[in-house]
Amino acid sequence: MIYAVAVFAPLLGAIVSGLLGRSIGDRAAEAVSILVMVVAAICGVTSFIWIGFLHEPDGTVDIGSWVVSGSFRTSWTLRYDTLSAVMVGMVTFVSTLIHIYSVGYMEHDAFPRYRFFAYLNLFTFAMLMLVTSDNLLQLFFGWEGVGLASYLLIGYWYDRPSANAAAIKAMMVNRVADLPFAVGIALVFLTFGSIEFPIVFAGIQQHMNDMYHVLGSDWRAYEVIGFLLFIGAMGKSAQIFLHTWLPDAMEGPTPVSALIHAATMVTAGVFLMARMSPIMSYAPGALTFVTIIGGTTSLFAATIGCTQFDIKKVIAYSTCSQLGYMFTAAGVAVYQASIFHLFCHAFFKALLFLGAGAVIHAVSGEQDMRKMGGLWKKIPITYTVMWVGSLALAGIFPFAGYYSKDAILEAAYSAGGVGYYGFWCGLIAAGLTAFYSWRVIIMTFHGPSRMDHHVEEHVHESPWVMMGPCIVLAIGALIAGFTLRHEFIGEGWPEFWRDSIVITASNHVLANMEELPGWVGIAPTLVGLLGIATAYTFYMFVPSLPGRMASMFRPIYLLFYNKWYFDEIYDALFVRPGFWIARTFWQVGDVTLINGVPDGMAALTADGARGISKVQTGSLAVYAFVMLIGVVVLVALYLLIR
Amino acid sequence: MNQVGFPLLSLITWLPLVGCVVILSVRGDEETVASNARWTALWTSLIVFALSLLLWAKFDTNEPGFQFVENIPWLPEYGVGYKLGVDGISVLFVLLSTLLTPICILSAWEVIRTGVREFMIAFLILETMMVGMFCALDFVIFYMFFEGVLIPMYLIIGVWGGPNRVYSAVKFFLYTLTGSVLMLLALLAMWFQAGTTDITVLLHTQFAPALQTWLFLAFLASFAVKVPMWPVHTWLPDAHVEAPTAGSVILAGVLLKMGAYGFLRFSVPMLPQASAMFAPLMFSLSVVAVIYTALVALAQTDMKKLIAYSSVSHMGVVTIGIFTINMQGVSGAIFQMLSHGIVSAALFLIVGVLYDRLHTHEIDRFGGLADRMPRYALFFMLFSMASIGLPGTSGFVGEFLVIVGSLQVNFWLALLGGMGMILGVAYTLYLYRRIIFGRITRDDLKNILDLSPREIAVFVPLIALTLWMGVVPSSFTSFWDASVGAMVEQHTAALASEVKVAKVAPNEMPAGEVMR
Amino acid sequence: MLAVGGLPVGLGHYLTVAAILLVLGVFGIFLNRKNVIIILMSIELILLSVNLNLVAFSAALGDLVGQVFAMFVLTVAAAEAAIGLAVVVVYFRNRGSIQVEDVNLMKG
Amino acid sequence: MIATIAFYVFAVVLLVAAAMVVSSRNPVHSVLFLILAFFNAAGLFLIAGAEFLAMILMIVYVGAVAVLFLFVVMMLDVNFAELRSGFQRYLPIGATIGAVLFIELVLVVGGWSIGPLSEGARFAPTPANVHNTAALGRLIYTDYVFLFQAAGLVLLVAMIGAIVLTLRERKSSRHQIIRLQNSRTVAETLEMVPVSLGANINTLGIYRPKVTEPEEVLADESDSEALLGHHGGGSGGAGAHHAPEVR
Amino acid sequence: MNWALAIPEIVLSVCGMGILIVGVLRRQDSTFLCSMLTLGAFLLAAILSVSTVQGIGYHGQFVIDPFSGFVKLLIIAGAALCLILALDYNRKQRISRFEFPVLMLFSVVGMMVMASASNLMTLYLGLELQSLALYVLAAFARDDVRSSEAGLKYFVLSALATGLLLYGISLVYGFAGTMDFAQIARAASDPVHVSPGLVVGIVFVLVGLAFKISAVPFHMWTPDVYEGAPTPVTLFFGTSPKVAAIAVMVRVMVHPFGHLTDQWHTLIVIVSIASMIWGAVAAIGQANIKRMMAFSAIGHMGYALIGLAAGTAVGIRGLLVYMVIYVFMTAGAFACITAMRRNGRSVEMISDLNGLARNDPALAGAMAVAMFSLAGIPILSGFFAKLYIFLAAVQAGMWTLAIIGVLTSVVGAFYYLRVIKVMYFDAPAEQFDARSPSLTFVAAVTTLFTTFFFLFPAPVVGAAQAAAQALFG
Repeated sequence: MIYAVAVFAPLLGAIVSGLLGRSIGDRAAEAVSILVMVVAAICGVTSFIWIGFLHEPDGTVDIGSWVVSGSFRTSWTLRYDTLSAVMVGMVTFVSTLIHIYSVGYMEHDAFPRYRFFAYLNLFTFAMLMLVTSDNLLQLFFGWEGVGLASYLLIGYWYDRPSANAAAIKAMMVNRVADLPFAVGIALVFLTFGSIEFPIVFAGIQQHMNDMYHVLGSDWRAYEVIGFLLFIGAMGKSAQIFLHTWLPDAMEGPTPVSALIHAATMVTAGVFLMARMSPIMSYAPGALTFVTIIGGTTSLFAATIGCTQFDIKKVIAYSTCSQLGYMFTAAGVAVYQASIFHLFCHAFFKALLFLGAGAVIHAVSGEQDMRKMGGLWKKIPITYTVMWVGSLALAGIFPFAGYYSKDAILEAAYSAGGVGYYGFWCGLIAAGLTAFYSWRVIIMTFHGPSRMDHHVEEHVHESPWVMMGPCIVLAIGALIAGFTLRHEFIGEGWPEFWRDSIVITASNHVLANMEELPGWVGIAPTLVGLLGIATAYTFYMFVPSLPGRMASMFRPIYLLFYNKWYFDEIYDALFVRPGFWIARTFWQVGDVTLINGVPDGMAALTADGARGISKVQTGSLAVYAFVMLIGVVVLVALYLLIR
Repeated sequence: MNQVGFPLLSLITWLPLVGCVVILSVRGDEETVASNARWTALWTSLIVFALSLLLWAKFDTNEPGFQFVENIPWLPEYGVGYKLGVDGISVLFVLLSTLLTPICILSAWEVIRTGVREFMIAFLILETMMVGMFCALDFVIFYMFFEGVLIPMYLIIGVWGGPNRVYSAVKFFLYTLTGSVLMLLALLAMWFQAGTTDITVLLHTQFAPALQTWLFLAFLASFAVKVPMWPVHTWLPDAHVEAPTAGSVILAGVLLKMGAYGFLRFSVPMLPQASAMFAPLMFSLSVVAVIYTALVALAQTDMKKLIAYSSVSHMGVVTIGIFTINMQGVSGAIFQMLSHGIVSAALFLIVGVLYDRLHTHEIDRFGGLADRMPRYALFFMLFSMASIGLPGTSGFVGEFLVIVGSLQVNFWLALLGGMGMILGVAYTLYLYRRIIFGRITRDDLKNILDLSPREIAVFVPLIALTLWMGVVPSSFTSFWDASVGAMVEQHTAALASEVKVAKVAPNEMPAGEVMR
Repeated sequence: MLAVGGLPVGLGHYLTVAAILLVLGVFGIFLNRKNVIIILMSIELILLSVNLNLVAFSAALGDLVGQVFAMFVLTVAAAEAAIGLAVVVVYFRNRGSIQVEDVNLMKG
Repeated sequence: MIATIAFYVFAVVLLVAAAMVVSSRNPVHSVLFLILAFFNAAGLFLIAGAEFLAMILMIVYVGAVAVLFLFVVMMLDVNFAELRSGFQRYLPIGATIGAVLFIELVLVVGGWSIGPLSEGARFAPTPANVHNTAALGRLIYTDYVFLFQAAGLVLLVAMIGAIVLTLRERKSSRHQIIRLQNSRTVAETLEMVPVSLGANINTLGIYRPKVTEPEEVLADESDSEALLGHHGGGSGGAGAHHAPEVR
Repeated sequence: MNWALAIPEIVLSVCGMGILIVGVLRRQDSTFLCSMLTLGAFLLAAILSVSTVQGIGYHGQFVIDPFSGFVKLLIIAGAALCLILALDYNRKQRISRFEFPVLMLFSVVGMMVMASASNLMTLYLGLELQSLALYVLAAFARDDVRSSEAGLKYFVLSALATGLLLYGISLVYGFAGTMDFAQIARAASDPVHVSPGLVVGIVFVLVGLAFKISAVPFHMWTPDVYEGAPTPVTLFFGTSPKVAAIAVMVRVMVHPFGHLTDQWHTLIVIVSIASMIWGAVAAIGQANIKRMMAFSAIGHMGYALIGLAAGTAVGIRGLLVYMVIYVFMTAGAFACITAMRRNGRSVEMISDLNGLARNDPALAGAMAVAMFSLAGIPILSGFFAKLYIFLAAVQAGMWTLAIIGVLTSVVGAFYYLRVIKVMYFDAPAEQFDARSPSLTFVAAVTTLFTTFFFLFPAPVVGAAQAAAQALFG
């Protein structure tokens, strides 16, 4: 029962506040949506504890049949195993905090707020559907649902062209990834005859050697499936090549960013990998690809993060980078580690965003760090929570990030092979992460104030309704690591995860992690501290250094600053040609060529009609002549064919 | 055979004509006539809809064959009869037609001001034709309804259409006619071969492979135009742009389905070898349609044209599904047809709402409507999402099933056929953004009114259906599961026996034999 | 060419003469620019050629049907001439001309 | 032998006359050549043994039809000078076509033969000892009476047609109107003229009759004008057409 | 000799003469009376044609069989419709004369004789009787220059065609030795040894008849005569004479020349294709609706000839059904064209129909039905006409012909649509004068027939079937 309540309470909230919001008013709508979230959080956390720690058996809630066609059957079913429970607990909890925070954050917004809360509820609901689904299609439902909600939320300020563009971009990029995902689901059906998890997972051994023919040769079906599903995950989780929507998504209100980046949406990809671990584990080729993409993303996003000035964009790229970590772990088939990092990341990333939101709130909506500075005295609580968040992000002991990130890097190292690539990328990225985190802190809170004085006068600490959630999250970011380490990735994992995560018998990464060289364990921390030190050097002690560095390595700096020119390249490669092709197809293809055939035939007929009119001169002689020609021709024909 | 004990299908088919007679008998000044015509048409179509609900209720979903069969001899010596009946494939299209007609009539309530009586009559005749076509179990009857649709539609576009209506109406007419006259030849050839035009018999008649090829091409000419498939689709945008809203709704909602229905009813089951042979061609054309027209839609500056092109793209998915000839593909195609029937109809109504207020379809004339028309924005969003196939709406189920079905044929077919998912997002959201989002800049938009209760009444059933179909699609697929299953099975069996068929002499009769 | 039936010369002679007459008549219809009445006369020539044919065949076959028919043709030709002349007169009254080239009010 | 020579003479004259009919400048000449052609055709008929037809051709055709032609040609009173002479400008191609036709016909008739079947199937074989005219008469009034009657109908229709087309209540013709004649009074016709002495009759003009035309005649000047006028337009309701379109 | 066979013709002729006498003797205008009497005579003749015994009479010159009966009924029906239309039209045009119905009557007698002809002589005399009356009818508006020009053109070209026909008859006579159909059939029973003369004779006969049904390339007179002749006469040209001519053509081709099917088949196909294409294309450019109908008629004759080209009973059945439907469709269209008069003057431009749907919905509806039907859109009778024809073509395996046929019907649909477009889509022009009841009657009858043919095709098709079988049996 509580399983269902946890999932559907937000939907109820969305419907009530969305449809009735205008009649019941913003306050009531807020109240309703927070109330349902609290209920959901209670249920969600409870179920997390029941299943994760009290070892309740896995549960399913069957709601009804969905798509049925011949042997293709899916139903609306909630699946509660540890993986779902972890996600449900985390999502409901974090989301509730964000809801509460939003009350304060959105207070002065020009638009009616019921819409915003309805969207937030919807977002949560979709994410919950995703994580609790018992089949791939329902997962896809949630998958697309979060896409929709993110579209709505990113474009929340619909009068801003940039917000609209960002919203469409998010939806588009996600859809590009979703298509292979959908095809992948279809392939799962083709391989297993079903897309229901129980049936699929039960058939793993049976279909181990199924082949699928594509691209001119036969591949193992699992590899193809794994590859296709991962492309879907790449889109949702903003991995390199499909990451471009994520920074733009900062156009939405800050709580939205927090929701997207922390609890929902982007983590869906990681969740998918974990959920499909039975298949993925037997698709080594796909996993290699996952690791490469994950590692690359972590490094690539970190480089960009170091050069951005928009406070939210920096954090956004850091999300991107952290997701890379998670995929690196997934790529070496240590899904536990990636989920663990996901879990911890939810806390400190939400915290960072909410903190950043508080900063932005304080400085009257300014997001450019170059126009901040010296804030730490004026908003000390915010300052504190940002520190906590950054420490966690940078992976400093004993914050949550320390445990989860280390685990990932160790896993990558111990997996060997392509894991080394992941490890080194991750290691460098760790340093960069620390660097840009402190760059944010220093630029925002320290140094001389660069605000204009109107803004400066209004700087104030955010209300408790905003700071409360931050503090809760800060506590989470502090303790999540060491309290849960044992269950998630430690010795307790088999009875914690039970069947929800499957790794192959031959996979000893988790065990090997204990026997790594000592430096591997220490390196991330050292690199992190190095990053922090560099940041202090650059921005606190020698403020001129960044400028000099930038001009010294100008091409690289520009590359990083312009986000490796992905947007420009895509624009030149897809968007512009897309529109050009569209217009060409229309004007040349349809209007000229395709219409040309019937129009031409019509013209031909009209010409024929005119020609005939000319023959029809009205002259008796001509008429008689034509008749005679007819006679002659017919007679001749007759004589010839006879 | 008949579950209800009275000729339900005939009643549904011909009742609208009774409405016409009633409307014609009204005398009085113009206003009286118009108002009477409106109410009569509405009530007639509502009664017809109610009757068709009986069809829904009494339909036996486990029976793959035809139900509610009526058979009255018409030209018995030539094997032609007035035979009606529905199976799982067609029954819901009857309902779709009867549902959309009252909605159209309601949507035209205040919009059509001149010739109300004629408009309503045209619509009721159109309803008769549409329903009759989906019910027909005799090829000649089918053909008559299939083409008979042209007359009222031609008039609807031509009389109550936009500025360039004549060109569009004529183009619509000639395109469709060209295709269907070729089908007429195929009909005759089948008639000649089988000695009857009873569809239930034809479904089990084996045609020689060579003949099948020609028959298939003839059918293709007709149905492809109607669907419309690339590259014979250009009549559709023109027709849509000029047609009045109600006309567009019916055109997109039902008329386009007629072509796909034809493929399902004739090409695939009757010509299994040819269908298998031409499947690659059909796939290619469909994939081109999906991608090409979606791109073209992106470039449009006219709302109706954009939605019209999107229809072509969506129907491409349908044709892919049909020719996969497996359970999921065909089922998905049918679902997509129904869904598109609802959703595109709704989108045209959405456009119509704006047209009624500002009398233009130009996208650039709008912007920022979310401020003034929040309800409208909500409805529009919902149908947009259904159009791009968001799970939970009707649009998703069909599209996904087609992907599943087409993957069983070919990976690239699935991938390219699914491109509509991506491009659909682009043009739909781009459209939505340009109309609903942004700031209001034009004066005439500042006082634009949100939906009136009548308009909401028009949309609510469509919304309900869209969500219902998205959330509980099995309550729809169950209708045709048995029929489609039987069809697919028969097709597989026919292909398996291909070698045998080739050896048996084709069913040839001496000239004149048919007549005796 | 041998004489056949009741003919002193070959049937072919008769037929050839008739054919030439036919061609002349046809020429008269479509090659003259003058008078509509000439056309009527050309028609008479054509009918004459037909009669010649009929009579020749009749003789050759030893069958009177040809002559009977020729008589009917003569009758009808007379009637046709009468009507034709009447039409020409009516036309002339309206148009004031019977030039062939003027008969082109309606065309296209 | 004589018959053969006669055949050639008749045939040549016939063809030449026919050619002249077609090519002659003057329609009157054409008619005369037509008459000549008929005569020669009658000769050919005679040679073929169709005496009755030959006579009919001369009596009925030359006597009635050809003269009718002549009459009409004269009546229409065409200004021959205005008539353009010569042939249409597409004479060459026309001649070619004609030649082709002729060749085709000759090719065809050259191969005349009666199939074995039709030999015995003669419908009305020429009787041995009966005169041609009598034989025809027997046939026409017995076996062919139906066609004979039909031919009569054709003539009837021709008659009706000719009347319909050309008969007019000619208001311009001067009928005798007895009623008017009888009701004449002296005052209407006679004029008393005072005669002065020495006046000349001529100068006085007393023998001049008093002129009173019937009204109908006066009223119809315009009608006959329109009838013969060169405007081409009809009068009254009959002209209710648009001007011809030029396309 | 069974003289009773020709009773319908005899009775009709006698009636005609009687009516002539009545017309002449009555002092005041007797047109209406004569027309009514003629209609009565038609009715009588129709009843007699149905009920007379069957057989061959008059020394094999005259045959009564289901085929002739069918055709005669159709001829009479067409003529009656024209006559009813003419009643009012002639009065308004002030060309009302009692000879009009009489001429029509004799023309009908000629056509009936044609329908029953089983001898080339009968054929010729029937044809001439029909043609002579038509010459006069075409020029009936004798004060109208266009009418007289129509008469002149029709006369000259028809005379030429008749000449060619006669020449053909003479050749057939010469080479087959007889003019009797049955005998000719016997003479030509061995296609291999048939002489070229006979074959060329057939071509000439074909040409003469093709002229009457205005098949390309012997159609040139059609548009001009259609335009010039008074409208009811135009309708008459379009209906009964065509029925009679095509019937006699069918009989000649199937019966005496039936063994030579291979020889004439190609010619019919060529003529048919040419007619379909020419008719469809040329009509597009027309602005005058009567001219348009002329080209439409040319095209329709092309379709009808498909039935003959098939050369089977099914084909002939299709042809007969086609002619029935065609007569009624054309009559419907011409009823509407006759109604086109404004301020007492007859107008005949397509553009004169502008917005008719607004001014006179009923008339526009009738015209639209006629046009859609002529275009062959289903449910309307025109569709069935094409259906039966193409069925025959498909059955005979003549795919080329069938495909060209359906494609030209699409082109044809274009110009029919134009008329509808003008009536329904364009702004209303000035109103037409009030319709007369006779015109409304014709329009109503034909529209009802055209619309509801689909309900009861069986009688017509069955009768056509019987007629076609009789020809082959």
